[in-house]
Amino acid sequence: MKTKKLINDPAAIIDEMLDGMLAAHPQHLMQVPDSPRSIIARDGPRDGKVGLVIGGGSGHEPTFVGFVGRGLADAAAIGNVFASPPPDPILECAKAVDGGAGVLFMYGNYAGDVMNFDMAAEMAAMDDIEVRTVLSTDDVASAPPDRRVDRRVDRRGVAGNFFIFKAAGAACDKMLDFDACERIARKANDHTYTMGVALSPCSLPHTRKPNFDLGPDEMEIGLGIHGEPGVERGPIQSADAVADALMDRILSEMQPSKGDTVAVLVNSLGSTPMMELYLLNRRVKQRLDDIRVGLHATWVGGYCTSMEMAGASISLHHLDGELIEMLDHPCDCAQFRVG
Amino acid sequence: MKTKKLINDPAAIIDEMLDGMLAAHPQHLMQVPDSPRSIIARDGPRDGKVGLVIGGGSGHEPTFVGFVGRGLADAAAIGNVFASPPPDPILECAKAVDGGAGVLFMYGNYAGDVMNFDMAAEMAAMDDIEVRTVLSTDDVASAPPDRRVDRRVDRRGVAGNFFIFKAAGAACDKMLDFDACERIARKANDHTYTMGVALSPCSLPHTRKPNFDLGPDEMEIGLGIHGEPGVERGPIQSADAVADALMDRILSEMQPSKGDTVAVLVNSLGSTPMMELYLLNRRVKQRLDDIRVGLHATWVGGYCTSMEMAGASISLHHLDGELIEMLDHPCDCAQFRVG
Amino acid sequence: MSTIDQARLIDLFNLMADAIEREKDHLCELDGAIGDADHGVTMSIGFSAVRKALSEVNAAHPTDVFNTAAKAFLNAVGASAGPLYATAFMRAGAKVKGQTVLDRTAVADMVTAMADGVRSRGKADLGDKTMLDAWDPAAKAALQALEADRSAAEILSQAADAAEKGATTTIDMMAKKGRSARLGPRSVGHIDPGAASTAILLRAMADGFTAE
Amino acid sequence: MSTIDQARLIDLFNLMADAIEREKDHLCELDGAIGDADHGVTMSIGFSAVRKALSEVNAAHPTDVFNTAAKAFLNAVGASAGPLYATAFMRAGAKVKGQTVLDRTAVADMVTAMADGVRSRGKADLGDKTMLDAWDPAAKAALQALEADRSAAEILSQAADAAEKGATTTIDMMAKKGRSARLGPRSVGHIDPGAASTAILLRAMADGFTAE
Ligand SMILES: Nc1ncnc2c1ncn2[C@@H]1O[C@H](COP(=O)(O)OP(=O)(O)O)[C@@H](O)[C@H]1O
Ligand SMILES: Nc1ncnc2c1ncn2[C@@H]1O[C@H](COP(=O)(O)OP(=O)(O)O)[C@@H](O)[C@H]1O
Ligand SMILES: [Mg+2]
Ligand SMILES: [Mg+2]
Ligand SMILES: [Mg+2]
Ligand SMILES: [Mg+2]
Repeated sequence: MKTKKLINDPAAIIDEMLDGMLAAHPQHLMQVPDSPRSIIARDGPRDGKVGLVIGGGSGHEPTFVGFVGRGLADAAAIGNVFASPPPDPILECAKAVDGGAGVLFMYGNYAGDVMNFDMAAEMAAMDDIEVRTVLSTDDVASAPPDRRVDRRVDRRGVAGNFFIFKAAGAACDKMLDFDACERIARKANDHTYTMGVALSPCSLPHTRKPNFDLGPDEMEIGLGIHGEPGVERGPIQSADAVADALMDRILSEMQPSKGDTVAVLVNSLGSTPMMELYLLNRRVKQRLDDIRVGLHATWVGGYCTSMEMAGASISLHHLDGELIEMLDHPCDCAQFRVG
Repeated sequence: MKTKKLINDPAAIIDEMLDGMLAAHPQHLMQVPDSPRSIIARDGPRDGKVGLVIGGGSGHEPTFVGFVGRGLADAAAIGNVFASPPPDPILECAKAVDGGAGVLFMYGNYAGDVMNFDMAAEMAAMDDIEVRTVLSTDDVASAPPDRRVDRRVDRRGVAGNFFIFKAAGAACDKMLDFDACERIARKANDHTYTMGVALSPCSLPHTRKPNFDLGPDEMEIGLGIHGEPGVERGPIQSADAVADALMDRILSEMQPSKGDTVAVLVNSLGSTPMMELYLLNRRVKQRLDDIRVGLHATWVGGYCTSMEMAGASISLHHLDGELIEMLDHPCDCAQFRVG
Repeated sequence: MSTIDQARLIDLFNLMADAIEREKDHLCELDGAIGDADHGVTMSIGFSAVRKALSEVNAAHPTDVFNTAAKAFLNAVGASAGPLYATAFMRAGAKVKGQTVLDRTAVADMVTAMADGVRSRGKADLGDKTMLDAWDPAAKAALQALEADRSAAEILSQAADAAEKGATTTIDMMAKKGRSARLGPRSVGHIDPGAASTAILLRAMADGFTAE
Repeated sequence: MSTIDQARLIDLFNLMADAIEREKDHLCELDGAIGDADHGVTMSIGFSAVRKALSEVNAAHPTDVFNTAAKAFLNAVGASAGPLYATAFMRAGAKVKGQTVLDRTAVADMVTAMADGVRSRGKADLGDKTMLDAWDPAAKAALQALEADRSAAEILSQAADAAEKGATTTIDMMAKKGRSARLGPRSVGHIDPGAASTAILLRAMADGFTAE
């Protein structure tokens, strides 16, 4: 059976989606002339500010375009469904947001994104734009802790992007210098841990076929946001047991001390409703209370989705004074606001 | 096949969900002591202000609790899944938000809600709280235009609640008197039109069985947000064709003139992702442009859901100067902010 | 036994709870066809709460049982069923106030009071395709049986028969009240779930009463 | 015909596009097992763009064809496949720059240049379970065939044979690059989708060349 979708011609889906986004959020967003897949914040890029370009494949809405705006990303380069954008629209983003203070590229650590963004960075260098790259690698399920030389190099970036981009966007908006922005971006990534669970697949608009198979009573822990297989498959469990499984692994890596403070994101992969997310969050809070870890802020909803995939992820952002300052710094994006 | 859900004991689901909400949004929300299903805005109710109590069954998150906060609803009474709350928690809400200027009850027009809220209103009267009720009846699919004596009395309230509650909440927050608040609430309802389409069912946590059947290539236009049958069932169509079908009916009732202004909500019923919502929004914008109707603001996302139901609705809020003022008035809720 | 004291009444409520538990899925299916598929769940939540409340209450009179059941049911469920059945139970309790055992007259009164409660709470007319279309014939049958000098058991079982017939008549009706009213002609051809649960409850009482 | 001019090269690209269209679902399935299920869609989008661009271009030399194809492919798809195949095409174009027809030496050069492009863009090692495990043996086979004085057609068909074998060897490999690297041991037992598309493309070229 093919997945039902409200779409037109799949070949036009990304451009039509962007039309709909621009129609909905004209105060926040604009397209680079002649480069429609390069989405720029109307209010954000400015002289002397480090520019922040994020991006990646489509299908994760509101990631990435929803996080473009004053105080967060200056631009997003948009790819096809689950496919990195090519270098050209990335380069156009870099050009559009360059304020002479350097441009940060931030995106999830996927081979395709790395190749395309690196090509764009080389092209930007030829235009005298200095680009540095900070990858997000928050998915603790995507490589075991013992398999990293450079601590987390093998890992994917998933919903924790939310915190990582937020910190970097704040640093840029505060007009910190390039070194400081890069340092804070890396620190935010080092301090962010995500783990997810999937209950049912999504499907590409072009095929409308489930992109993986899962038995009628099965769930998969650690599955990627594009349906990449995870670390463990088993019978579906209660919300509390699932939250515990995710929290156990996150906490064992994060190693928080009593009295530490975190921010939490309980994220829907798509069709898992808020009711279930709040059940998970209830258990997250219990677990944090148990170990006397304080809660600075919590977000619950669909922030980094995989179209209609069922499942959820939990992200913990391990805060210090600086990261709290970045998290609380105001931002005003089409689908996300703080302050 | 049973729907997969991340839940614990279904009997405890609402109370656990509320625990998770309170844990996530402590700055915005609190429970009435000894009445956990009565959720109050931390900052909102105050002396001399008309109190606004909304509520209804669960399963539509972020409706209703997500709209509790300064500038919008002062309280929400929460029922079981798809079931009106009983009178007691509604009464406790009324007591908690009463500032001596009257209390407005606002909720979707469903027999169960009407009975329970009316009982609560009678009980409140015994406590010398003056209650008036404004039902939302924005679902144009739920009764034909010719079948209404009192124009829209037979109709359901659905996603258009978003605009209707917003206007009333602003009126209350501006400290307008009871008559004015009631008048604006009614006007907002009269000016709001919603029509939806469902592609696949949701299921109750207790049964995990699909609450209606739809063929693998079928969609249903006008279906209710609890799975109540709609007005027309047929083969699934393109996003543009579906948007047109919904807009045709909405516009034929709304009868906008060239130069009028509207606000738009493109709402997911649950598992329909933002990508598809933006495709619909693209067409909505084209249709408005065609008839020279201006766009004041647009929201795209899951605002009034039916758990994991697939489908979407389009709501148009037909604005005048007063309604624009109400819509733009700041509000700060757990899952919704303006200004 | 031909009368009902407070302990017996508690037994009957427990039997109703058992019957609802058995018919829960069926009631959800009926509600799925023309409503929101939850009537069985709602009735089950409600009667679990009633069972629990009655196991804890110290009831001196049938009225206390009715009032306890009404309050527990209403607060556990809300929905449409909550106010309707709670009002029915409350009216029954008010009607037999002061009586320690319910004789055949009181049993007939109980049924008619319940029907009145549903009517005044829901403000439906006969033929609107609601539970009233089961309660109203049940009340009439109870009164007829009373006038025909039937026993309490017979009064209840004739009320249950009439409720079942009444529920069946809802199949051909077009809904004018409640959630299914929005379907117009598409509501025809389905039994009203509330009428079905009414028949189940009355049958459970009648069977329980006769069995003992 | 034993050489390839720019028109012939466009024909070959169109044949590759046809083959991708046929194998699209299969490639998605392969990618579904250890990746994100889109490789067939990506290749199809890319080759549709290539076909369109080549139908509009005014190419004087094979190099122009390669460069046009590279640019169209890259800009249409991004993803992993985009930079890898685009770099492969670009390198082939650079290698045969100035030549108006590709003789057997140029055909072998073309295959090795493509393999070099994939290697330098992806920085994978042999055995990492990527398309390089098809490209590398293909390049070696092409060189061997050239040294063994084979015709251009034979060079291509031996490269395709080697790519197919190479793709098959990825089944037993554990992925170390690309999306599937995160699966560790769970990536074993599946063919790498990029290696599979490489074999498809080389086979389409070889068959197309021979057929004419
Ligand atoms: N106004 C009314 N008068 C009498 N019965 C009603 C009325 N409205 C609804 N009902 C009954 O309520 C039943 C539905 O109950 P239930 O499913 O528990 O509530 P909800 O509609 O809130 O989901 C209907 O089948 C009908 O019998
Ligand atoms: N570093 C690399 N070197 C060579 N090939 C690679 C590399 N990374 C990925 N690939 C190839 O790309 C293929 C996947 O392509 P595709 O599905 O189009 O991209 P994506 O992974 O972005 O969805 C893999 O099967 C593999 O052959
Ligand atoms: Mg991909
Ligand atoms: Mg209900
Ligand atoms: Mg119901
Ligand atoms: Mg792929």
